[in-house]
Amino acid sequence: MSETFTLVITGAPYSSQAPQTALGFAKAAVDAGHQIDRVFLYGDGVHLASALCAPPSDETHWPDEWSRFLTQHKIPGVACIASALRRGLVNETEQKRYELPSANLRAPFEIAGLGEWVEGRIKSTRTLYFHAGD
Amino acid sequence: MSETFTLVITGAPYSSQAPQTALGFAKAAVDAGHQIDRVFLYGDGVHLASALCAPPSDETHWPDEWSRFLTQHKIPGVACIASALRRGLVNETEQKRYELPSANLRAPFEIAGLGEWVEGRIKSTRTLYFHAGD
Amino acid sequence: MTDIQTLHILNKSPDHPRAARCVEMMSAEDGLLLTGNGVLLLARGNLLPGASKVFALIPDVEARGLGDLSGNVSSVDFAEMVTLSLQAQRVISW
Amino acid sequence: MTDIQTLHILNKSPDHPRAARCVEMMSAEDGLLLTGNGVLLLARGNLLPGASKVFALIPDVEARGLGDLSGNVSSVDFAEMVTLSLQAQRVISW
Amino acid sequence: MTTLIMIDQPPYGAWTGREALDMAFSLAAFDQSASLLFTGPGVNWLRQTQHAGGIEQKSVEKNLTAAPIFGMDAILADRAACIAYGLDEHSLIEGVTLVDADADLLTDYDHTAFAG
Amino acid sequence: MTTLIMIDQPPYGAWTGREALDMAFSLAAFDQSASLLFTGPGVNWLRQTQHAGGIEQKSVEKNLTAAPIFGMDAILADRAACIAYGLDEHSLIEGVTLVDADADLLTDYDHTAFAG
Repeated sequence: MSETFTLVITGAPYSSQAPQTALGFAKAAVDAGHQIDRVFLYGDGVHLASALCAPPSDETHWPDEWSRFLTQHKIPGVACIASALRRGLVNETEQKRYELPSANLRAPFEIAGLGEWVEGRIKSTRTLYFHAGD
Repeated sequence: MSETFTLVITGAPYSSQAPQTALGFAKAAVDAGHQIDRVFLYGDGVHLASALCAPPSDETHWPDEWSRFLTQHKIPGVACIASALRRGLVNETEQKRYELPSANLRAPFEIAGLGEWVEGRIKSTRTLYFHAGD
Repeated sequence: MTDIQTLHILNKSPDHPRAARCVEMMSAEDGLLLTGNGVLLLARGNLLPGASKVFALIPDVEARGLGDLSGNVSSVDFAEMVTLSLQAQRVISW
Repeated sequence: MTDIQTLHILNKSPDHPRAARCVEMMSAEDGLLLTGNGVLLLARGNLLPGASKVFALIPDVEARGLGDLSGNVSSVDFAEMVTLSLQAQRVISW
Repeated sequence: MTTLIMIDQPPYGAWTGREALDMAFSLAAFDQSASLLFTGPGVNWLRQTQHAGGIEQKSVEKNLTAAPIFGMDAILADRAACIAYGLDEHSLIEGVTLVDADADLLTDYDHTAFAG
Repeated sequence: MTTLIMIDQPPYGAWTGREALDMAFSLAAFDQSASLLFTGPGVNWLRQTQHAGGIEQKSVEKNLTAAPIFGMDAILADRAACIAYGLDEHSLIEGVTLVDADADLLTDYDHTAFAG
C-alpha cells in the first residue's frame, strides 16, 4: 500500500548527520513505492538549501544530492522562512525585500512558512524528524 | 597593563548565544584598554560572517553588530576557510574558484586557514573560545 | 515483525540527556530504533531497555565499528526503517 | 580577588555531560565562571563545586530569573570577566 | 489529531526552544490541537521574572501566559525536572500543569515532536 | 607552549570531532606542541575497524595512527570512558595512552581547547 511522508530536517549538513540519514530514508521510501509529500527544513536545517557550499571534492555534496533527488522525484523542498531569514538563506524575492547584496537559495528549494509543516503533518501518513545528534 | 586577546567563536548566531557573549567580552576588553588581536570564526561560528542574515526588526542583528565593532576598532575578523566552504560562506575569490552563483561574506570578515588561529594562540596573552551552549 | 505501539528513533549517544529520557519514556510495547550516534548504546549493553524491541541502522553500526550486535538487537537497513515507521502506531524522533 | 590556577568557563546547563566533566576536572585552586545556560547550575546548588570560587555572569543570571544567588557565588559583569581571564594562569572554555 | 511539542533545552542559550514555541503556536493558528511539554532543563522557560533585556533577547513569559488565548491546549511541565531546578507553584509562571513525563503521557497524543 | 585538544563528542554524528583533529594537526604543522584527549563518548573515535563508507564519511583511523609522524605529542584517552564503552587494548587503535582525565592532567598543558 502506498503511503505518504513529510520529512522535517532540523540539522545542518557538515555540522550534523541529519541530512544524510534523511536522504537514506527518503530514497528507501520512494523505492518502496511510497510518496514523499514534502521535505521541510527547519532551524539549522535550512543550511541544506544553500547554493554556496563547496565541500572538499572527496566528501559528499549533500545540498547537491538533495537537490537532485527532489528534482528527479518532483518533491517540494521548503525552507522555513523565519529560520532562513535569521540564518542568512534568501531567494531573490527576500533579497530585494531586505536589500541584501545577493541570494543563495539552491533550486528547487523554496521559502515558506510553518503552515507548510502543519499541512504536511495533517495530510501525510507519517511526519518524521531528522535532528542533529551529538 | 595592556594585554592581547584572540577570540574564537564556534557557535552560530540565531542558533547559539556564542556571538553575543563574545561581543560583550570583546567590548569590555577594549574598554579596559586591552587589544583584540583577532577574532577567528570556526565550525558553525562562520555563519556570523554572513552578509545575508535578515532577523526580525525587533531582534539584534549580530552579524551587523560584529561588523561594526571590528571596523571601528580595526580588528581582523577571520573565518576558517575549511569551515566556511563546507557551510556555504564564500567571498568573491572563492565564488570564482568554485564557480558558485554568488558570494555572501560580510565585510570586514576575511577567509583564511587555521594558521591564523595558531598565530593568535602564540602571540596573544589569552585565547578564549565561545562555543554553542545547549 | 510484530506490532509496535510507539517507535522511538534515537540518534544521540548514551551520554546525551535525551537518550536517558527516551529510554525512561518507553513502554514494553514500544520499539527503539538506534541511528547515528544512537548506535553507541550497543556498546553500553546495561543501558539498553530490557523489555522492548531494539533495532539499529546498519550503516551507522558499521561506521562506528560495532558489528557484533548483542542477541536482542536486530540490524535494519533504510528499507526496513521505512517499514518500521509505518508499522508503529506513532513515531517519535528524539 | 585572589589567585586562580585555572579559570573554567562553563556555558552548558547542568544536564549537559560537559558540565559534569568540567566540575569533575576542577581542583580547589581553580575558579568556575558560569555564563549562558551554565548559570542554571545556581538552581542546582548541590552540584556546585564546594572547594572552588564560583562566579556568574550577571546578564545571563538575570535573563534566567536567578537573581537570588547563593552566598558563595559572586556575580560579575563583562569587565570583571576580562579581569578574571587575565588573573588566572589559564582559561578553559567548556 | 493531537500534537505534543517537547522542549528539553534551557532558555536563551539556543534557538530551538523558541522555534518549538513557534511550532505549537502555528498548529494552534491552523486550529490543530497542540500542547507543550517542558522537561529537563527546559522547565527553566517557565520561571517567573526572567529579565532577558541584558542579553538582548525577549522573555517568553508573555507568550506562554497568552498561550490559551491563542488556542493552545495545555502547558505541561515534568514534575521531577521542576523539583530538580527548584521550581514550585510560587516560582512557576501561571497556567502550568505539572505531570509525570512517562510512557503513559505519550500515548495521549497522536504525534510528539521536538524543534531540533 | 603546550596545547591539549579535547574531544568529547562521538564520531560521525557531528563535525566537531573532525574539526578538533584539524586544530591539533594544524598546531603540529606549525611546530607547536599538541596532544589530543578523548573523553566521554569521544573515545569511540579510537575503536578499531570503523567502516564509514556506508554513511559516506571517512574513517579517521589512518589519520590518528599517523599522528606521531605529523608531530603530534600524544593521543590520550580517558580510562573510565574507555571502560564504559567496552574499549580495551584489543579494540583500541594503536598508539593510544590511557590516562585519568582529572585536574592534574590539565595542569600539564598551557592551553586546553575544544573545537565546539
